[in-house]
Amino acid sequence: MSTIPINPVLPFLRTDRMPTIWCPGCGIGTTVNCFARALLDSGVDLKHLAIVSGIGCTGRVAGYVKLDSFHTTHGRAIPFATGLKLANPKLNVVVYSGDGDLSAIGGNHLIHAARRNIDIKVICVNNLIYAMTGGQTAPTTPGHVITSTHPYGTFDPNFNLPHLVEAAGAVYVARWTTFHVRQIARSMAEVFKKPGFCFIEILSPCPTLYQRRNKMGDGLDTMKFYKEHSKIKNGVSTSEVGLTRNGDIIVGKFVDRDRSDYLTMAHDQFVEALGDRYVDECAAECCEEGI
Amino acid sequence: MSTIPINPVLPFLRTDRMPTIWCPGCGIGTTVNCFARALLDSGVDLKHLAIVSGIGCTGRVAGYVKLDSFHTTHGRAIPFATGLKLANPKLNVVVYSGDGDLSAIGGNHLIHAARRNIDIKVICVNNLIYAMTGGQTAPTTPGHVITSTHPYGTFDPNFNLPHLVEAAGAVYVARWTTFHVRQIARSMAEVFKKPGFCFIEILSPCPTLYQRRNKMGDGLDTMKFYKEHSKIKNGVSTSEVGLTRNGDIIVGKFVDRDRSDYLTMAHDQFVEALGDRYVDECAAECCEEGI
Amino acid sequence: MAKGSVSIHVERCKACGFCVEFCPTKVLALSSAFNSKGYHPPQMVAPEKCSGCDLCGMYCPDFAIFGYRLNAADSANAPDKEATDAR
Amino acid sequence: MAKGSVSIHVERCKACGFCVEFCPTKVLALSSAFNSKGYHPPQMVAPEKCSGCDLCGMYCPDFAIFGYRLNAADSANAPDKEATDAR
Amino acid sequence: MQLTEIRIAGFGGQGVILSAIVIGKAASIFEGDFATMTQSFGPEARGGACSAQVILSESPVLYPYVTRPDILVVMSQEAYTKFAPELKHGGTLVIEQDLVRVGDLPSGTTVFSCPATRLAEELGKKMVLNIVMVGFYAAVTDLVKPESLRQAVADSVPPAFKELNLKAFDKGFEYGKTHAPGDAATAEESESDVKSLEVH
Amino acid sequence: MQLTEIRIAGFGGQGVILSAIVIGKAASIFEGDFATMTQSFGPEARGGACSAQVILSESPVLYPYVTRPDILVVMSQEAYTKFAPELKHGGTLVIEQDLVRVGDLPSGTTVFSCPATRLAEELGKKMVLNIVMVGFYAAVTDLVKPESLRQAVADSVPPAFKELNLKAFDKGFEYGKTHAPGDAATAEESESDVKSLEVH
Amino acid sequence: MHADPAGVLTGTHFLDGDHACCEGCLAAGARFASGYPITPSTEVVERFASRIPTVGGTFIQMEDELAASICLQGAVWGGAKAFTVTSGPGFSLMMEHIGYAAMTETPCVFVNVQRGGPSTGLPTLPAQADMMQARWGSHGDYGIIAICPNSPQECFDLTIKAFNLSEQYRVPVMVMMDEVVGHMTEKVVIPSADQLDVTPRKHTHKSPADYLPYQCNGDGSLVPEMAHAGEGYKFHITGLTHDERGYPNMTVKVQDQLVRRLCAKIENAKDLVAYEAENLEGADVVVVSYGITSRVAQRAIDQARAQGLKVGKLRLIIAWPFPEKVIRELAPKVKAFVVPELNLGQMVREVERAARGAAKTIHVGHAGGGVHQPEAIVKAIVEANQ
Amino acid sequence: MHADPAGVLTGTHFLDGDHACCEGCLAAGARFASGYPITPSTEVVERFASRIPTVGGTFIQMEDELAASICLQGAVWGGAKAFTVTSGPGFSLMMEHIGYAAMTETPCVFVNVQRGGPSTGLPTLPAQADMMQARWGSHGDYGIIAICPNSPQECFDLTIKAFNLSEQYRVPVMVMMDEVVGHMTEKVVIPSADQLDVTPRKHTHKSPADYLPYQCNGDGSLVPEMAHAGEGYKFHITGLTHDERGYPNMTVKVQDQLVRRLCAKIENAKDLVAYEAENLEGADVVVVSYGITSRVAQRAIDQARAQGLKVGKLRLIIAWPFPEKVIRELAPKVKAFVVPELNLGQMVREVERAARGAAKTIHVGHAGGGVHQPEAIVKAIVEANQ
Ligand SMILES: Cc1ncc(C[n+]2csc(CCOP(=O)(O)OP(=O)(O)O)c2C)c(N)n1
Ligand SMILES: Cc1ncc(C[n+]2csc(CCOP(=O)(O)OP(=O)(O)O)c2C)c(N)n1
Ligand code: SF4
Ligand code: SF4
Ligand code: SF4
Ligand code: SF4
Ligand code: SF4
Ligand code: SF4
Ligand SMILES: [Mg+2]
Ligand SMILES: [Mg+2]
Repeated sequence: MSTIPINPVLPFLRTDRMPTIWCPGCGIGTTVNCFARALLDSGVDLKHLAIVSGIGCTGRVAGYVKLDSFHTTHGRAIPFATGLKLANPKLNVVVYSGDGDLSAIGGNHLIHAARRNIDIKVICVNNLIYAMTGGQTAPTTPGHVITSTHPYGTFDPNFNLPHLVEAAGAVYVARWTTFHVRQIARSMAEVFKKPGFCFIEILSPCPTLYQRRNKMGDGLDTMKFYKEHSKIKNGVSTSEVGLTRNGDIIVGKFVDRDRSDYLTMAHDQFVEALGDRYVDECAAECCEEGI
Repeated sequence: MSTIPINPVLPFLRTDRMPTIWCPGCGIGTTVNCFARALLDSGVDLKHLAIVSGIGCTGRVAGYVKLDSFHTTHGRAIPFATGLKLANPKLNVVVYSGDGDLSAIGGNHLIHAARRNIDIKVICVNNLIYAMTGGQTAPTTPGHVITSTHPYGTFDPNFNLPHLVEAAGAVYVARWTTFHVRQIARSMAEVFKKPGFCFIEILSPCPTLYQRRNKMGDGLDTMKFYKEHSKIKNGVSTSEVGLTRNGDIIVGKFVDRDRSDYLTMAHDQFVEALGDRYVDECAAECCEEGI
Repeated sequence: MAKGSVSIHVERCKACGFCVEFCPTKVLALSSAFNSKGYHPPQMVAPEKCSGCDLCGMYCPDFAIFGYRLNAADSANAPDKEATDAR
Repeated sequence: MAKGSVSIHVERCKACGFCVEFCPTKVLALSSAFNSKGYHPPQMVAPEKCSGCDLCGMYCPDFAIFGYRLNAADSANAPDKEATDAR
Repeated sequence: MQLTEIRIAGFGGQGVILSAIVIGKAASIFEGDFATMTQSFGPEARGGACSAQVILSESPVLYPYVTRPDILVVMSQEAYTKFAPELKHGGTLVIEQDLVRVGDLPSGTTVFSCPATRLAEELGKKMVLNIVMVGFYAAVTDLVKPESLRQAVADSVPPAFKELNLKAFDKGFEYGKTHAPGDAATAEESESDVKSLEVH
Repeated sequence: MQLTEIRIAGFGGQGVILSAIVIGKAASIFEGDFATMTQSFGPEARGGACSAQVILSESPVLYPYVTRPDILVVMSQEAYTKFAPELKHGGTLVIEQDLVRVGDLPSGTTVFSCPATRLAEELGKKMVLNIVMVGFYAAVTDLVKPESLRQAVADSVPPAFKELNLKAFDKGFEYGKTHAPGDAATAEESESDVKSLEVH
Repeated sequence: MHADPAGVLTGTHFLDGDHACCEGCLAAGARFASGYPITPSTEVVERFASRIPTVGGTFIQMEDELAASICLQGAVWGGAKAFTVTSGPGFSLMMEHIGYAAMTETPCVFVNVQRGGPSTGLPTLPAQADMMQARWGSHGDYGIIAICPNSPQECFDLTIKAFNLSEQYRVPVMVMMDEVVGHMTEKVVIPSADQLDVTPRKHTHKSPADYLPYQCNGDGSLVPEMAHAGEGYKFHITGLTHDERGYPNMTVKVQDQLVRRLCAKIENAKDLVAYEAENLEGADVVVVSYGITSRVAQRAIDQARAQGLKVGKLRLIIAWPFPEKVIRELAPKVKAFVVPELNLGQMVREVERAARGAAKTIHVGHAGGGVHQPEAIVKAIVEANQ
Repeated sequence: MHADPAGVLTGTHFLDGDHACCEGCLAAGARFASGYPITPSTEVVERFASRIPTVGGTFIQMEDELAASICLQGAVWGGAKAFTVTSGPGFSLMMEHIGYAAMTETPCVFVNVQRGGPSTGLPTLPAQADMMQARWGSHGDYGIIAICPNSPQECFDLTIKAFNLSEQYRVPVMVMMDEVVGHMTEKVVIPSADQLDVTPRKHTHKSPADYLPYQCNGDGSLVPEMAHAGEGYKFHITGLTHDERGYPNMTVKVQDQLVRRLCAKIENAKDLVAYEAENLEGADVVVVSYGITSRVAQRAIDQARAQGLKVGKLRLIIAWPFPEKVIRELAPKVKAFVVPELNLGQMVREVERAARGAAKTIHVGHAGGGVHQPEAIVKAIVEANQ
């Protein structure tokens, strides 16, 4: 064997920043790997693809992916992405962030962007915990779990995120675990082609702060748990996919529906109301390709 | 006829602040009237009833009701109420605010309080607009409506609030219009007795800023519209109760389910984890009845 | 004879017409008189039809009207100070 | 003869074991050797069974391994500079 | 033009602000003088009292608020009660005749009154009463040229309503020219005299 | 006690911080001296390098950071590479023998090495290697009394693990007493000498 | 660069300050606004919402001020000029994102039409009590520019200036209006587009291979060049302390370099001084004011001069960075500074500090809800003169 | 009043500053906390979450800092003593509610463990760059108190003081820690409950009929008495400008009365001065510092004294209100003030202002991420002495 092919995902990564900050057995890297595969396979135009993260372990994804990448403030990736997309509609905009970032402090933006059907793709790595700050309860943490802010076990009920974003208006909703690498990549490739607000939740191990504290072993143990306890149910009602500490994990593509996205609706309304007076130019055009 | 009975609702109001700031034909006052009736009829203990509002025309309700009343900041009535309730569980806490306050800037608190099942009663007067600031689009404004920030007609899709709060976890969800005065009062009386997070949406005319700008007449015209176009469908799936500009208005009690409220869950968890070491005292006890 | 009657706090009324519209027996109409804010408060145009059902009271956004049953009027309730300026 | 092989970037590996566990044909095992961070990277223990399916590569959270088909190895791809330190 | 302070007041929905804009625009845009218009915002929602202030001057206006108006235009009783006391000695009061009853006035006040609502209703649109008032104002005062005011009206309303508003202006102007000048009552006259003025 | 600067370093999960707490607590609570313990936080998540600093003194400690440690305890190669250069001239280096290879060292350094991980494994719980190290440290240095350190161990771990940790302490202490004193290698000796020390 | 005529409403208009500000934004090239309504500022975006579909661009009403204040930054990185508008309570909610804009060097404009505070305060009435907040309201050290119009004409002119400075310095610029100026209607003259100078984005001319997002190039300024998403640069932006590549770097050294540069590019800039001066030469008392208060003060100054007092006038146009040197040099030559503000003592602290005891500093405070009685300022001038 | 023994962990402990702060809260009687995690402050509430179920009370982790910072105020009006804890980015998000607490006179404590900024900055590393924000970060005029511990022991002691002052003045009090102090572990001595003074709520003794929520009673203070929900007072609280009844009142007069009182009750308070002084008498140079920097500075002071310089030390314990009078009176007697801070110039501006040019003011800035090299401070002292 004379030549070794390059690792096909490397061109999508900022290898100068490797190794990543993520712990051994952390699942975030696996999701990024799937993301890179999806970029590869879907042939999406990388020049016009931007990625926006909030703050958290997952929030660091933007920093490892070789795209125009934005590490914003905690919880605000979605409104930042909204501005990016609306000002420059040629961009494909992916939001990649953690469960806490997107559904705790960022919860309002999540539901409002879903309502407006902004054409952004949200990838939520759900490790059921606030990892970066040391393992506090997230809105996704199931009941009876030990966290640093619930040392005697959680009791706050947790969100069923697919259900919530569907109720808010998302047109595409899927859930996988880091065990489901091919399905993740497939879903990601799918949403690049789907206009409107798409949401992919990926359950991911945080051995350091979730599993260990709850005597659930390491990352690999969690992967095995995912393998054993995941049930693929495409199209199932999202009201039935809530998560518990040890229960089955319903995965699959739950929602895939069609609805005009925000910019299309705006365009149609202005055409109707203003006719020829409507100037259909994007905010960024003046500055674009400035070089 | 020798004596005139007193207006039975007056004892519940700060009559020294009347007349209210509300416009002629505004429906907010009608909802307050129903609220007063509910207080009267349900025999709820007024001393231990507190009311919390955000900012807006509806936000002024707290200022007209003779209870311990809190006019907080825009969007934050629910977390304020959460603190009030958790520190002093003997209180019954009602949040009374507008659609914009509760579902735009306050949207995150709305879904999180519903998720936690905090034992507060949320009354949302939905006039489909930001009234107090002059008629801007709210997340509830239906499509193709003229507002000050959508002078060519709205195109942002609107929330279906009952659906959203149900998905977030509310145990009681109802919708009425200001035409349905008896039903409103009945729902209000009902939620005083129902533990957990309850949500009552009341559609209400804003002739000054919504109806007039959209050539929908005055408050009375809107009341007639409500009368003609409301369909009572108790128990219908909340996914089917979205609102459009001129379409039918589905009203009724949509959700009434049982789930332990936040404090009960906390209590049970601590008892289980700590046994006798758990000191089940509320935060406020030290200071209570300070006089 | 009427079974009920209403009490109207003229100065609070903003003439929205809710009470007039939703009185089941059409007892009320807006008067042509002005109150000091320039509004036309309601008046009883068919007092004999009033049942005292208080629906008018429940609809009123300004706490300016309420209905009561006449046989209840002799009950122990103190007179409404607020309401005395009202007729 | 094996249909595929893997390339391992030893220094990036954090020894999570995902690649080992999820290789469908059990080609890999963690070695007893340390990398400079003190982790035991995987090694091929049954190279002949490797199909080059790259599942290992897809699971790897640290971009430290990937699989490829041997018949594809002669293709026009330039050698992976990154990967050369890897075997 | 000497610094002149004007206050226009009424209730929400009467178009008080627009009438102030028209006067300010006429002076500053169409006559090259300076005008500053400010409005009093109530604590909040509409429907309540509403008032606007215009200061006209041949040099830039500094202090933006009216202290003692030279001219007070009132279109509601509440506004009258509230603002009449601030009118400058020797000032001019312009009232909507059917909505305002004049009470005690400082001596030296000149009062002009116009049934603007009625005139507007004659045009089929009660909402143009404000422009009728402006026309009337143009007729009874001479601070700003009627042509400028008329131009300002045309420039300040949506195209679809231009015709109507110009008609309203003309109607008010005409009413002012035929009824008011010369027989403007001053508060030196007895209260009954003022009332008699309202009979116009 | 004179102001003494100690750094303890290793990787996440080794219990570096706890061992620093034990030393600081022993000195400040059980001996009445003063101790200030600080830790270096990486930019974020766990698993990476980890280091703690303890300053012991008979008077209150002001400047909270270690400038040139008198004593350096290292439990990983990375930590060794990073921190060995700052060791004070004539300072003491304590290493986890199986995890750290000693390279060039400033002359005058005294090196003690202990197979703490292996000893901990003998106790059935690898995670107590930090306390084994503390026991060893107690044996080879004499800044803080072994009894105080032992007391601090008991006071710093959850009740369920008290026994185990005390055993770990004793094991490390014993190892130190039997293997290290007297034959502590100094960096004046050749590198191979240091290595031979690791054979203990 | 000249303004794009599409956004320039050339002509003479009778506009209120809020509307004039909106026209300033359009003339400056802003084609994106994200807003959340709040009295007395909403008119700015209401007009923008009405104007922009026929100019080309986007207005979005967001769910809250947190969203509004970051959404516009996304738009800027997408290649637009963008702004948001608010008042006190909303401004408080924007503080985190003002810091983010400063840290990431995102050129953008925040308009604050000041109303009475604290808290909900006086929603429809004026104040000038967010001046210190504009400078210090976000955590950490950073520099910003704040600019204070005193008329609708200036709401137009200075808003353009705000955009220009934001592009020149890559910094958030605050347009600190007040309710009086925002709601006051006056003549506003808008020149033709070719008479309006607009500062273009400091876009890099480098190729992606050579480009480092936070490297200051030899142009002598402390301001790096910018690229936009979608142009192939594949850059990384973060609110963490970062090196020239835009990569997080958690060291004292990089923190020192970065944060000192962020502050110095504003504090040390020579051309960030803008004020209106009158009769400073030979003045005994100098009245320092800004915004609407400068117009009220003018009446007081005129009255005091009529009494024979030698009164100078210094009106701050750019309030931040504070023109420290001007005051410092003036102080030994005058008896006192009189500083009327619609607050209980904010910019006066800067005057006092800069004066270094060389002249008295007398504050004429007003808690807001209206403007000063000119007499109160005259009184202070007379006292100061003693 | 003595502390409630239930919350007092009497004994000698080896605690870090965050944990000591939590014990201070408990000892002060705080039984409610609402929090949102953020490095390096989370340990305070983590410990509270672990301690409170066995003490009696409530901790709730909210969905964001907006919620956390208003939730606790609900708890206060329900009758609890309550606090929240955060760091820079979260502190920025709390600004609106600090204003609300000031406006409604809600006694409560905000703990800010300062990290490097601006923006996300240096999450795990220290700074002291939110000092001006603590004073000025919310819109409008208002007063607050800010207090700066420099050791875990003080994190305990001064947190109690913070609660006590918040009750005495009905004002939000900020405990301005820094990452070093928060994460540093030292001996902390907690006395027995009967040796700890705790200020009870200023609860009204009036009957509901006589009670006006914002009336100052004849006690000479500017602080009204409080009632709680559920006691039958049926009061009304608003963030709008309000009269003594707590009812909205949008007039200049009420605004003036209310806001001046809110500021004056803090700015004019005689007993809000707390500092540590050493060798001020006869000093040529006085080093003014606070928090961790005061300990670093001490080493520098010692070194400078060893060189024979006459160096005084002034450590701010209460930073806001700033002890203006102390500096003003000291200035003519010394050559210079040296002000080291982990920021690029914040409290130094107050020193400079108060000094009125009577002494030089030299700032020793550090952008954060670590502490000063004592040598840098020594150098400044030497220069200042010249
Ligand atoms: C305004 C603000 N509040 C809090 C934080 C602290 N913070 C950083 S990351 C994080 C939680 C991250 O959780 P998640 O989004 O689930 O990401 P993970 O680390 O689990 O991947 C928090 C609370 C912050 N940076 N900014
Ligand atoms: C932080 C903040 N942002 C914005 C506002 C301005 N504001 C006051 S009320 C309101 C909207 C109210 O709408 P809604 O809740 O629907 O009440 P309504 O007036 O319609 O009853 C807004 C945006 C504010 N007071 N505070
Ligand atoms: S702390 Fe958890 S989520 Fe963060 S890198 Fe480690 S394993 Fe992953
Ligand atoms: S503006 Fe609308 S909601 Fe507000 S009081 Fe008037 S009618 Fe009611
Ligand atoms: S009480 Fe009933 S019947 Fe009588 S007027 Fe009122 S609504 Fe009509
Ligand atoms: S409902 Fe009330 S406000 Fe409306 S008209 Fe009747 S009495 Fe008047
Ligand atoms: S390429 Fe496939 S078969 Fe080969 S080692 Fe990887 S997973 Fe196993
Ligand atoms: S999956 Fe990657 S990191 Fe994990 S053991 Fe295999 S090569 Fe190493
Ligand atoms: Mg997470
Ligand atoms: Mg509304």
